[in-house]
Amino acid sequence: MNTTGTIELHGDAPVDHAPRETGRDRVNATLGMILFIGSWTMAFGTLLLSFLVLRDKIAVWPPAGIALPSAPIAGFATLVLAASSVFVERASRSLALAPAVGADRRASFSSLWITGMLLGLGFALLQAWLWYDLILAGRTQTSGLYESLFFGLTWVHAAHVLVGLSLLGWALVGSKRGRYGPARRSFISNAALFWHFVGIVWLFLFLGFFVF
Amino acid sequence: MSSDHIHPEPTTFLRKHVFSTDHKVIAKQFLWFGLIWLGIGGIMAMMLRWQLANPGVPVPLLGGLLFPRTGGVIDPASYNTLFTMHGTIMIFLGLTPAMIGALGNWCIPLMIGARDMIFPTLNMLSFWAMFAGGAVGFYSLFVPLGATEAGWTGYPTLSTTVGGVGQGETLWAIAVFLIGASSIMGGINYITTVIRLRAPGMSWMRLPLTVWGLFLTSILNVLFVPVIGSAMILLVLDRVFGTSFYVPASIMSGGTGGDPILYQHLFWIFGHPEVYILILPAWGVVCDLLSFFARKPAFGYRTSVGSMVVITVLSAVVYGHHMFTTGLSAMLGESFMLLTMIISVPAEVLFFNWLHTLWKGSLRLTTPMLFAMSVIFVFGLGGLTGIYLATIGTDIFLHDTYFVVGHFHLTMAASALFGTFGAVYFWFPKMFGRMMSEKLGKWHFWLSFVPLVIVFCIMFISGYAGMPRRYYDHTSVEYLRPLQHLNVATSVAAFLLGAAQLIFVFNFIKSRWWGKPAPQNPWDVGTLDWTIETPVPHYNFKTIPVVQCGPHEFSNPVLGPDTDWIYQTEKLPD
Amino acid sequence: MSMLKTLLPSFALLRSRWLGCPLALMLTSTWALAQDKRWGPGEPASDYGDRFYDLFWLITILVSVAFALVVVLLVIPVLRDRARPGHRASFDHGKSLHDKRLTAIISIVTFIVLDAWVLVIAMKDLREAYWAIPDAKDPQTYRVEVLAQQWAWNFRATGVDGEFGTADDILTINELVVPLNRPVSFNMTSKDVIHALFLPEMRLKRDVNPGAINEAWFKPIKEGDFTILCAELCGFAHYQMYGKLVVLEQGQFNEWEAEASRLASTAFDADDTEAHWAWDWQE
Amino acid sequence: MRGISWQGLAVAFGALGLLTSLQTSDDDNPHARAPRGVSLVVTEGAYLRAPGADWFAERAKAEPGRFTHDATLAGGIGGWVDAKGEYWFVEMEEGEWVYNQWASPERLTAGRRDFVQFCSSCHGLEGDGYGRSAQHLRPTPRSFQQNKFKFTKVIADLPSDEALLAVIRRGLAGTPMLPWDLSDVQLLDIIQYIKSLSPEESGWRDVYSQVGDAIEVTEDPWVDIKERAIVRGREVYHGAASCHLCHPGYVTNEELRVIRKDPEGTTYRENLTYPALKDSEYEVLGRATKVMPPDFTWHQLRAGITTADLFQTIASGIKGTAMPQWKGALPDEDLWALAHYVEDLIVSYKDQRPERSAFMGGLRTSGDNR
Repeated sequence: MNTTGTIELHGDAPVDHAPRETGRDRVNATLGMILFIGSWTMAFGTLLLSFLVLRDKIAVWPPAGIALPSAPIAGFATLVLAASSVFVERASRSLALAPAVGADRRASFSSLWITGMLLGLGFALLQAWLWYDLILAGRTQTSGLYESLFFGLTWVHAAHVLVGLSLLGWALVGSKRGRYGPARRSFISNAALFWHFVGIVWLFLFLGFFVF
Repeated sequence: MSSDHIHPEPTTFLRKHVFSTDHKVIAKQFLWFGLIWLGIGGIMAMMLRWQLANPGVPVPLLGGLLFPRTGGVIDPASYNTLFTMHGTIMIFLGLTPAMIGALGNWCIPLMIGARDMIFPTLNMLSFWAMFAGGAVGFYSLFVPLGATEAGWTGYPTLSTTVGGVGQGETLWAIAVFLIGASSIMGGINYITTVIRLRAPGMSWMRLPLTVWGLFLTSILNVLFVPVIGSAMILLVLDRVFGTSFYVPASIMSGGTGGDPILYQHLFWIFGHPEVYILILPAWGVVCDLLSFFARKPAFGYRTSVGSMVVITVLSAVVYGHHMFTTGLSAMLGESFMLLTMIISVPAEVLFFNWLHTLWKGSLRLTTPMLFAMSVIFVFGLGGLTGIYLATIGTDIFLHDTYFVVGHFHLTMAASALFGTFGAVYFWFPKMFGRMMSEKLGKWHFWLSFVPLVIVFCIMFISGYAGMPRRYYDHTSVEYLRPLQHLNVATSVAAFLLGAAQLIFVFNFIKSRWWGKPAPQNPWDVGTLDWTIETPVPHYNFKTIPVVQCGPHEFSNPVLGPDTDWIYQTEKLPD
Repeated sequence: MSMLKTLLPSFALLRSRWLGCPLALMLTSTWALAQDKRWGPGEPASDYGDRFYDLFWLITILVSVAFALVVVLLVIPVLRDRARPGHRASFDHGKSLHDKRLTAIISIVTFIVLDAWVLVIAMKDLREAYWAIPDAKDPQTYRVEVLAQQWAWNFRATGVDGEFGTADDILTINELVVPLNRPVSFNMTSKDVIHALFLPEMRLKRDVNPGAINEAWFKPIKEGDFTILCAELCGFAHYQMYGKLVVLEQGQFNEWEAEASRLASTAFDADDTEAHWAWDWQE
Repeated sequence: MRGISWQGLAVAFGALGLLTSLQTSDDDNPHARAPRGVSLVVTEGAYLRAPGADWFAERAKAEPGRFTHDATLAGGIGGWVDAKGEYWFVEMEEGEWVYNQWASPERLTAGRRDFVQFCSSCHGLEGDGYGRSAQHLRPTPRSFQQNKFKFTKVIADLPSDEALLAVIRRGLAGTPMLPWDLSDVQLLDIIQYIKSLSPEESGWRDVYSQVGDAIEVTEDPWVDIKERAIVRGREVYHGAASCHLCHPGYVTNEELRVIRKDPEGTTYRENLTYPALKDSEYEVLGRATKVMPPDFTWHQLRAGITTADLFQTIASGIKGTAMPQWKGALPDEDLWALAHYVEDLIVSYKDQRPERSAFMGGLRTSGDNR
C-alpha cells in the first residue's frame, strides 16, 4: 500500500491478488525479525548469565579430573558454523542483487544456500559427536554442574540450530517453487539473520566452554 | 506476510471466528479468554478466603465437587495449588490477555489508523500460544501427584523434584513458557505496528496515551519475558532431565551443584518488569479516559509519556527489592533500595498530571470514568505502601507477610483490573456495537471498589501484625491466633467483592446480545477509533485517515461554544 | 448534603434498600476488626526492634500526608467541576513553563521528603543494626547454627566448650534457647528447600537457602517465650513449621546450657557420623 | 506462512507430549537411590518398589491363569490383577492371614500419590526412611521396610490401621513428624500403601505376623488418690520396673538402696540421674542407630503426656528399642502408678527451670550420682 495513505478505495475493502513485496514490507519484516532476535538475545543472555553465575560457584574451571568435551571438535564445529553463516549471507545477498546482475543469480543463490545448509548440518553432526564423546566417557547431564551446564545450554542451542535449519530448508523449497525470489525475499533474509544469530550464540558458548 | 496487502474477508466460520487473523476478532478472543480465566482465578481466590476464614470447614457448593476425598475441605496441598494457580492465572491468563491481548489488539490498529496488525498470522499465533498455555495450565491441575504447589514465583528448590515430584510443576513451567511466547509474539507485533503503521500525521506526540502505555509494555514484554522463558527452560531441564542448575549441593556433604538463588534473580529480572507490563496499559488508559471524560486535554502529555518511559527503564533495574531477605550483599541491597525509591518520582509526576487533568475540568462521571478515577485512588494506596517495602528496614519485617499481599494486589492486580474494567466499559460499544448498562456499571463499580479497598487495607493491618502469607491455617500458630478476626473480616469483604463481579458478568452478557445499539461515537471522543462506523468494518479504514491534531483537543476555545471536541482527522480551526 | 449528593453520582443507590445487605456486612467486618486485641506485632523484644517501629511510623506519616493530598485533589474536582449545562472545562495542555516548573518542584520535593529522608534513616538502621553482624570471636556472641528442613527447625549451639561439631553440641528441634542481652548470631542453611527464619517479636527475618549459608543476628532484651515462624513457602506444611524461642536470664541460661550440654554428650554417638552435621562457622 | 501455523501448533503439542512423558527417572534423580527388591516403572514421576511383585510372580507360576498382569502397568501399584480383572493387594487364604485386607488399585494408587506428596520428603520415595529431609535427622524417620513402629500403643509388633491413623493425626512431639491435617480417607489410603511396603515374607506380608490390638485404657485405680499413686509409681519406677537403668533415676543412691532393699554398699550405674544411650533396631543407611531414653523432667515426650497416654505407652513399650512391653509384666495398677509418677515429673519439673535445678541438684549433691 501506498505510504501516504491517500488512495481512495471504493466499495468493499479492496483485494490485492498479486502480493508483491515493497521496500516498505521488507523493512517491516526485518524490523520484526530484529525485534525477535533482540528478544531472543535476552533469552540467551539469561542462559549465559546463568552460566557465568554457576561457573563462579565451581572453584576450578573446568573441574579437574573429569572427562571434558573435545575442544578440537568444538573448534572445528565453530569454523564450520561460521563458514555456513558466510555462505548463507552471500546467498541471501546474491538474491538482493539479482535484478541488477541477472537471472542466473537464482542458481547461484541455490548453490550457496545449499552449501550453507550442508555446513549447518555438519555443525549439528559435530555437536552430536561432542555429546556422544562425553556420554561415552560416562558423563551425562546428571553427573554434575559442569555437565548440566554443557548439556543444558548446548541442547537449547541445538534446538535453535534445528529450527534454523528448518527455516533454511523452508526458504530453499520456497525459492525452488518460486514462492520466494528476488522480488520477495524478506523471508530468506530473515532466515539468514536468524542463522547468524544462532552462530553468534554458539560463539559465546564456545568461548565460555572451551576458551576462557 | 504483510498487512498492507488486503485479503478478502474470510467466509468460513473457522477462518472468521476461530483462526482469524483479523485483529478485532483476536481482540475479542483475548477478551473472552481473559475474562473467563479471571473468573476461574477469582473463584480460586474465593476458595482461598473461605479456607482462611474457616480453616478446615468444607467449601460450600464447590467443595464436594473439587475435593471429594476430603469431604469438601481444602487440604494443605490443594490450598498451595490454589494460591499458586490463582496468582499464575490472574497474571498470565487473566490480566495479560484481557489487558494487553484484548486492549492492545483492539486499540493499537484502530487508534493509530492501521488496517490490521503488521503481522496478522503472528497475531493469531499469539492468541493460540496463549490458549495452549492456558490449556496446559488447566490440565496441570488434574495430573497425578498434584498440580504445582510452589507459589506463582515457583522458587526452586521447592519447584524442582526436591520439593515436588509430580508433573504439575513441569506443566506449569511449560504453560508459563507458552504464555511467555505468546507475549513475545504480541510484543513484537505491537512494537512494529506502532513504529511502522501509524497513519500519516500521527506523530509520536499525537498518539493516544493508551497506545503509549501498550507500546512501552510491549517493549518490556519483548525484553524481559524471554528471561523467564529461559529460567523456565532450566527449571524443566532440572525437573525432567535431572540437571542441577537450581539444585544445590549440600553444605555438609559437598559436591557440585547449582544455585537456587540464581532462579530468584532470573525470575525477578522478569518479575518486576511484569508488574509494569500489567500496569502500564492501565496507566495509558487512565491518562486517556481522565482526559476524555474531564473534557480537558491530558495535562502534561509529554511529561506523562516521559515518566512512563522512565518507569519502563527503571523497572529493569530495581528487581532486587524482591530479594532483600534472600541474602543480598549490603551494597546491592542499598543500591536496589535507592533505585526503587527513585520510581516514586516519575510515578508522582503521573499522579500530578492525572489530578491536574481533572482540575477545572467538566467531569462526566460515567462508569469508565469512575473506574479510571478509582485507579488513582487504588494505585495511590498501593504505590505509597510500596515505600515500606522498598525500605529494607521495614521490608525485613513485612516481607512475605500479608502486607506484601495487600500492596501488590492494589498496585498490579486491582489497578490493572480496574483499568481493564474502565477500558471494557469504554470500548464495549465499539467492540460489540451495543452499549453496556450504565446503571449496572455503577452498581458494579461501587460494589467492587469499596470491598476491594477494605480487603486489601485489612491485609496491611494483618501484615503489620506479622501474619505470614501462604499459610494454610493461621490458627495453628498461637502468635497468629488473635489475628484470625482480621482474616474473617477480609474474607467477608472478599466475598462481597467476588459477588459484585456477577453484576459485571450479567451486564456484559446481557449487553453483548441484548444491549442498546451503540451510536458511532457515544462518548464524544476524537481518537481515530471513533471516526469509523460501528460495527467496525473489515480492514477498519476504507481510507487511511490523515491525522491533523492530537487526541485530547477538548474544550479548545478555537472550537467555538457549540462543541468541546474534535476528531483527530479534523483540522483545528485557526 | 448537596455536597454528598454530588460526591456520589449514583446517589439514588444509597436509598435503595438493597444496599442495606452489603452495608450490614461491611459493618460486621468492621466490628470483627474491632474485636482484635492485637493490631500490631507487639512490643519488640530485640534491641533493634524499635527501629522498625520508628521507620514504619515515619513512613506512615509521610505516606498518609501524600495520600490525603491525592484524595483531596481527587475529590475537589468531583464536587466542583461536574459536567453541567453552561460549564466548560478550562483548556490547558500543561505545557507552560510554569507547569513544568511546578512538576519539577514537586518531583524534587517528593524525592527529598518521601525518599531521601527515609533512605538516610534506613541506611543508618541497616549499618547499625541488621548488617552489623556481631563478631563471632567475641565470647559475648552466642552462636547458633540453623539447619532448616521440611518442616522443622534444627538448631545447634556450641554447648559449654564453645566449639561446633563436638559431643556436647546442644541440638534442639523447633526450640531455641538463648541468653538475655547477648547478641545471638545465626549461621543458617537448609537441607531441602528455601525457608525463612522469622522471629516476629525480634523483628528478624532471613531466608535460609539450601547450598549456602546466610547470616543473621539479634539481641534479645526481654525474657520469655517467643515465636519462631517460617516465612518462605516451603511446601504444604509451611504453616506448621513453627517453634519456640526461649530467652533466659544469664544465670538461668548458664545452668540450662550446662545441663543441655551434659545431656547432649550422653546422647552423642560417635559412630553415627550421619548424625553430625555442624559446619565451620562462617563470617 | 499460513501453513506453518498449523504444523507449528502440531509440533509444539508433540514436543509438549514428549517433554511431559520424560519425567525424572531414578538415574536422573540424585535423591533417589538404587531401589531394593523388585522395581517396576510407574508412570508418574518416580520409580517405586512394587511390593509383592515376586510373591505374586511365584503365585502366578503355581496357578497359571490366576493372575493376568502386573497392576502397576494398569495404573495400580504393587499388586496383580487376576483373570476376573480384580486387583489383589494381599491374598486372603484359609484364614491364616491375620490381616486379610483387600485394597483396590485405586486406593493404593491414591495412597501412593499422597505418600509421595506428603511423606516422601522424610520417609523417602521408597518408604525407606531416608528422604532428602531425613539426612542428619535424629531420631530417624521410620523406614516402612522395617515394619517397626515406636509409638503405636498396640500389643503386638504390627499396629492396626486405627493405631497408625492415631499416630499420624497426633504427630510426634519434638520431631518433624507433624500432626497431619489430612482427611481420614487420605490417611487410610496412605496407611494401606505403607503396609504394602513391607519386604517379602515379613511384616504385613508375613503369614504369621500379628496385627495388635490397641492397649486398652483400663480404669485408673488411683483416680482419687493421686499422691499415693505417685509414691507407688516412684517405688515401681526404681524398684520392680528398674526404669532407672535407662531413664534417669530420680532418687539418690541411698534412696535407691532403700527402695530396692539392696544391701549397704551396693553401687548403681554411673550418672544415675542422666539417661543412658541405648541401642535400637532402627536402621538408617544399613546401620542401627542409638536412641536416648527421655529424661522426663527435660525431654519432650513423643506420644502424649496425659496419664492415659503415658499408661498406654508404658504398657505397650516402645517397639524396636530397649523399652519392653510392660503389659503383663506388671499389674495394671502399677502401670497406672508409673503413669502418674511420670506425669508428676513432667508437670512439676519440665519447663520449670528453677524447680528442676533444685530437684536434680539435690539428687546430685550426694556425690556418687555425678
